[in-house]
Amino acid sequence: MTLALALEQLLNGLQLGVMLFLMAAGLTLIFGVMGLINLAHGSLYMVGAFACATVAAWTGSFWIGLIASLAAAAAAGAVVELVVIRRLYDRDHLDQVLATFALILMFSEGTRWLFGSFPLYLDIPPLLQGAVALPGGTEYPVYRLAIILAGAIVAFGLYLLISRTRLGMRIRAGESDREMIGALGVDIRTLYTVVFALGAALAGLAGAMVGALQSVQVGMGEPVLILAFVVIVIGGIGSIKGALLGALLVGVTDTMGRFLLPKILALFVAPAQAGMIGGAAASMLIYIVMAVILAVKPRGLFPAAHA
Amino acid sequence: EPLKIGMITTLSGGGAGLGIDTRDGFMLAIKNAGNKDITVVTEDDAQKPELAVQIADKMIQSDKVDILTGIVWSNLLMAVAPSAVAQGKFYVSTNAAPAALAGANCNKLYFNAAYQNDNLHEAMGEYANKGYKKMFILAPNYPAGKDSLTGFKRYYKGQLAAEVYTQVGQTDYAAEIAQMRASGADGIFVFLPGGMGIAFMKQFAQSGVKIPVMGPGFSFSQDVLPAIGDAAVGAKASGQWAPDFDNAASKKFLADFQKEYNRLPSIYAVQAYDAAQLIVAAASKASVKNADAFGAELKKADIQSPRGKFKFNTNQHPIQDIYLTEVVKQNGVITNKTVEKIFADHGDAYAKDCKI
Amino acid sequence: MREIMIVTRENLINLILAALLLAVPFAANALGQPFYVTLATRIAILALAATGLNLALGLGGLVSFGHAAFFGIGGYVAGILAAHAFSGDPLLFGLSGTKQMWVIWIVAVILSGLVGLAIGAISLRTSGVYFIMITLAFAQMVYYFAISWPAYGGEDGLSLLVRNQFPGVMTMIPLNFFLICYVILLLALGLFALIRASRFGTALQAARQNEVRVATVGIQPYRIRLTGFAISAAITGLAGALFADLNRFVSPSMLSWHMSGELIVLIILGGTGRLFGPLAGAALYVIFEFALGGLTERWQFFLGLILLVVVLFARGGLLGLLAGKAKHG
Amino acid sequence: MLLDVTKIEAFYGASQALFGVDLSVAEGEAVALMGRNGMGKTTTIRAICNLNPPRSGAVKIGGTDTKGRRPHHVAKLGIGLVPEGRRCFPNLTVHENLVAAARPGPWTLERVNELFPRLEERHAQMARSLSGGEQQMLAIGRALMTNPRLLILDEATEGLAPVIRQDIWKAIRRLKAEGLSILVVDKTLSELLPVADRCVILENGRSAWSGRPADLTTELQDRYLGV
Amino acid sequence: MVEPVLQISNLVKNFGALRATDGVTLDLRPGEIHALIGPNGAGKSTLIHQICGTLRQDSGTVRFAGQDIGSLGVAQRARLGLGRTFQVSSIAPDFSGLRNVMLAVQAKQGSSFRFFKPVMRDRSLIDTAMAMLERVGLTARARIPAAELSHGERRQLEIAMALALGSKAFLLDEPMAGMGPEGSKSLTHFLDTLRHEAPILLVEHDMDAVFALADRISVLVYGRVIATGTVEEIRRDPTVRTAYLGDHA
Ligand SMILES: Nc1ncnc2c1ncn2[C@@H]1O[C@H](COP(=O)(O)OP(=O)(O)OP(=O)(O)O)[C@@H](O)[C@H]1O
Ligand SMILES: Nc1ncnc2c1ncn2[C@@H]1O[C@H](COP(=O)(O)OP(=O)(O)OP(=O)(O)O)[C@@H](O)[C@H]1O
Ligand SMILES: [Mg+2]
Ligand SMILES: [Mg+2]
Repeated sequence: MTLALALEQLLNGLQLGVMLFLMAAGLTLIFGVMGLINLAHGSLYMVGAFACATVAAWTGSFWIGLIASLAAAAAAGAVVELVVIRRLYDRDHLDQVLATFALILMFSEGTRWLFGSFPLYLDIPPLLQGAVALPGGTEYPVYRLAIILAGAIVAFGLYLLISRTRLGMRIRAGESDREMIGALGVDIRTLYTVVFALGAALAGLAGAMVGALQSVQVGMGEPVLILAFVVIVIGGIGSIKGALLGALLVGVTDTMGRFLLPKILALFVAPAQAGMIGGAAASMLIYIVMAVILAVKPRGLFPAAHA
Repeated sequence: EPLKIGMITTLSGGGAGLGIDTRDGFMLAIKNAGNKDITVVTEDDAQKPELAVQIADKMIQSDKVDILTGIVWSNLLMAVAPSAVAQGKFYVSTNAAPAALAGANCNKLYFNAAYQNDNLHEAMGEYANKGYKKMFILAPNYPAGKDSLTGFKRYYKGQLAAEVYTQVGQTDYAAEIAQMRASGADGIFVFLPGGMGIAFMKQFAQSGVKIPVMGPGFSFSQDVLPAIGDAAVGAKASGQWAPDFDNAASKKFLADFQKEYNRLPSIYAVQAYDAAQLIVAAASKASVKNADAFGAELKKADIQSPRGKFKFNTNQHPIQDIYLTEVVKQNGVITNKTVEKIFADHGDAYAKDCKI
Repeated sequence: MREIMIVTRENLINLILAALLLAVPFAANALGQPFYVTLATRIAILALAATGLNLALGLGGLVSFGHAAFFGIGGYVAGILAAHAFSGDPLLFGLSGTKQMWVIWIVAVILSGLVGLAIGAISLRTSGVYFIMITLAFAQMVYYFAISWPAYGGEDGLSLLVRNQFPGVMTMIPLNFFLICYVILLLALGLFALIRASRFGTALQAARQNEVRVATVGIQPYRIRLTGFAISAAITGLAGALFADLNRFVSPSMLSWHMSGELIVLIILGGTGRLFGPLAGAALYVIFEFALGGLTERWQFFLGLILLVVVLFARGGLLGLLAGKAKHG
Repeated sequence: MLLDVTKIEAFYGASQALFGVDLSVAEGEAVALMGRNGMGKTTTIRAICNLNPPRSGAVKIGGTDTKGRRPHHVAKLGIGLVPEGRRCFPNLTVHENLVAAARPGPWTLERVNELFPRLEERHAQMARSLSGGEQQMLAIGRALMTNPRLLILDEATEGLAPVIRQDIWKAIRRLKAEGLSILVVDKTLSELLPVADRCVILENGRSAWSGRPADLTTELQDRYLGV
Repeated sequence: MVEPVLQISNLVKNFGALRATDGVTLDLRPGEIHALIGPNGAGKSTLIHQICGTLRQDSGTVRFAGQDIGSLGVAQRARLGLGRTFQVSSIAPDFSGLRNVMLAVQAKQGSSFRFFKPVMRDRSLIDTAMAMLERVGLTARARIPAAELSHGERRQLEIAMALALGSKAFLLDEPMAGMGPEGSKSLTHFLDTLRHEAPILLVEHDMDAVFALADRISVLVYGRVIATGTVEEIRRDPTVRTAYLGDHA
């Protein structure tokens, strides 16, 4: 194992972290800031990916597809908010769980109804194809660098939106007391529809961007959902900074675990055994990390000043 | 004499593509047979073992089916098949073929019309002996993944650069690809079914790493190829069938399937098609109520398989030829082209333990 | 128990539910449709598992998103003990496996209770959504462990081939096995009712409503919750053991987060914190799943639609709809 | 009339809380809404803001009927509410609480800070961790920042230190002097009566008495307010 | 001099840069009502929190009934006999008032790990709880869900719970808040009798009540006790007048 490889893996870990953040960004907004448990977040992610793949296939342009993913996910989000979510804000979390669980079923099956059962094709745009040489000599895929950039922009934009704008304040105010913010003259209903649509659009964007690197298929949102929740909770709910750092931590832990655990174990047992046990341990690793963090800091790494 | 078949397969959720090909291939053969006595009930297992068991119970207890078939996944098969045969029903597998049912725990009522799980991996191990000195092998960390690498190693004689097990359902392979680059391997064998394979191939193509990739046939089957796109071109795989097979049965199957469903069939469709052909053939000779006679007829495997030669081993798993295929782009369609035969009349390593 | 004896609308509905669950299998059996017995058994077992969760979630407000861990542990206890009994290999410390259900039940209850105690001890340091996620994390650990641990089948699971035994009962006969499950369900519901009305239950419910208040009267909410969580885990574990015997099969899917989610859904569907909520929810869910699955390949879509309608328009779940708001004395 | 409430009835679920309340506030007027605990003062205010829309009767603000309007519309008609129990946004800082719903007008951050210097000291602190009195000031400041035509104060001096209470009454008098219309609910009659131009007393959800403070005899006080 | 029931010395609590209590020393003697007054944000509630254990002090000691309780948890302190009410009422909203008080009774009996006997048939719980409710005048409203009680009634309920605990000292954080003149009057009367049961540390802004009830008054300003004395002493104290009382003296 060379230093260059270790560094590359570290970069991979950071990159995975940013990707996780991109996937979690919409959820941070909806869950962390609006206080709504939205299990259907993964479905919106899927909607974005499918919209992008379909439109990219029609038009031949990934970029138009990307815009379509934003539009489709935002529209889906707005409809969902208007029809379902709106009635759930002042219910307890359990009703939100059930309703959005129901939405997952409907979205998954609905998507299959529309698009069929086979994975769709979605490729990286020519502009971002291939790899570039990094200082140190290793090659690194351009597209992954683009994801890092996109993640950083989203993180920064969200941070500004939530903590620096009046819109952000109103959203947070609405989370703690919807009635009161309304009584002060803020149209919180419309505001929440907009925010939900925005969160959905972010999910859709992530679905499209990550979908081009992974696979666009029904059910693609579910693993994302769990990971995104893990990320947000580790970071501390409601904190954009926490979500970003949580994502990086998960990304690095996961990558380094996958990379190093088998190697370490190989010092003690046969390589095949080490591979299996190490692989098993690596898949549990982020959950172990999460449990440890929550056991020590019960409100995440960066407990936002929230009730 | 009436014969009732219960098909349990995955028709909803992420893995539905495979189940739909299975069902369609199967029903094509049933339709072609035109035997009014044969009825098929189909239900969706949603890829959940518990649901599969519930459906199996219903089919056995209420629908009173004689034969069960259709399950795609090993873990669902393990939930259904052992208890179905324990209740005296036939099970004819259209895909899943765990080692656990091929050796000492084989059963007279259990047939596998597809392969034994290890077969395609063994073939790639054999193929890799020609020209690859140092292989990097990778599979998900679950029984089928372990069987896969075990099968590969059973035939591969060269050196292993690394043997890596990834998380089931993993979608990002940057860390593994970096290791591949650094490992000095001259060939890569991956077993990553479904979405995992799509993600891996796309990311591998982006990485700039230029090591030949190979895998078992279903990693590059028609259900995933369109989604991988050009990134798959050039990959080598092993398979018992490819769309370009030059025999009458294959051509007829291909034409019929495309006419009926307006798409290219995958290997799952072929396997299910053959399973249905096997049942139809046996039903014309014996009554399913007479298990011994029906089983004997099934075992004769008197069918024209698109795969060409096909017969059953002592453990009622196939003996068949296995080919090397390559992913190519022909007229804008990405598909598999047959390159050469790797194994002729290949059985499996477990048959010797089976005492039927 | 007095609360249960009084004829209220809810108690009447409960009685009808219990009677229906008993009557349907007998009718199905008489009509030569043994599969419906199996379906009823499934309902009873899922209701039992959800009753366990209901104790933590409904009474204690502890939204565990990891109860699949206990369900699966119960299942694997049954699977592993039976497998060892079948193969004759000793299990631990020279102890052999067993095919006796009651031994399996005891082991399942104790083991899942102990694991519940351990998971709870750490998880209960957190609250709210953090609690939801940390319980999920533990369940995921168990899940991935089971998937990649080859000894007992890993992802492929473990087959029991034939049902375990119960003295004097032919368990392979569906109706017999149903009756076993039914009796256990009723016992668990009785236990739930007793606990809910007891001092412990009072403290547990009060801790849900106002943790600080419970502490300021001198009761440590942590201990109360931990005990409640462990009992809850034990009941769900017992259900897992029965589920393994129903399917004659265990696999990691019993441990997956979908399972945890499904248990929560059953409870909300029936009515959170209601004695018969889990049964009502399980019956509704299983029947929908079964009936829709037979009607259309798109059944998941319609199942989702129905769940959505229930949550939007039938507040308080099925029992809330039928019996009105819950009373807390 | 700036605010005109006629014969409103309101319910909590099935139970009726208001049985016909009449109330009006003219431009520049300060009206005291009084009554024992549980007589419906808060409910009346909630009905005016459409937080708890009346089932019958009418609420007009500046001539506009509020029927069917959502609370934020009503607020924009010129109502500034300081609710019972303060209800500051706990997860926002003092500063954010003030500006989140601010609307342009004579009341600015500077003026509010001048009115309550304590808020300026604590401007970056989360409202959750403010002391009770600080929260009360924040709630008043927050309502002023929306630049209302009618300020509604529901128990705005509850839980405050006597000096602060005096400050708040001073502030209320100042606001009144500046011409702001005020509807105020409070327990301390000694402070309330001098400020009010008119009093309305509720009993069991009905307007029971209305008139000038001077006419509120001790006998009436004893009967309706239990003093 | 009699031994104080509660003795606080040099209690300090920081919130970041803010020192909420700054070396508070205070005691509570048997039979007395010791009023704690001070401007908003002076640290009165923070002090109560530290005495009860809902906040942990940064330094200083809390002695109660002859033992150092500074490191005990909330529940342990409560069991030693610290009964409190909250500035914002704190009750179990779904339970009836009766069951709220029964919770306190069962805690007092030290028996929350009983799983089988239904509480609603447990006369030892019900009778004691009803007696407490009667003392605060809530008998008629005993079986109504606490959520539906009015503001004032909830305060009474909290006091009933503190009574049920058989508290050796009461810590009341603004019990008069939100009560009308009538309610304040009757509560004042009640507290006057309650002092014979156990001493009361009373945080209150209602000066009429404080002056009527208090044996001693301590004034907390910016986390420090600036004065302790009888009603008359405090009323006359010029610093207290400017810091807190204003014209209300
Ligand atoms: N959320 C509620 N649900 C049911 N009834 C309520 C609710 N809030 C208030 N009430 C009832 O409505 C009536 C009027 O209450 P309201 O709060 O308007 O009185 P108030 O005059 O403001 O009293 P206070 O001086 O105590 O603030 C009371 O009988 C009260 O019990
Ligand atoms: N958790 C906290 N974090 C930061 N500051 C806090 C916290 N809790 C209280 N404070 C601050 O400590 C000071 C004392 O607060 P406390 O609630 O004890 O005041 P109080 O004397 O009870 O006031 P009031 O009479 O208004 O209730 C206040 O300035 C408050 O803002
Ligand atoms: Mg009021
Ligand atoms: Mg205070």
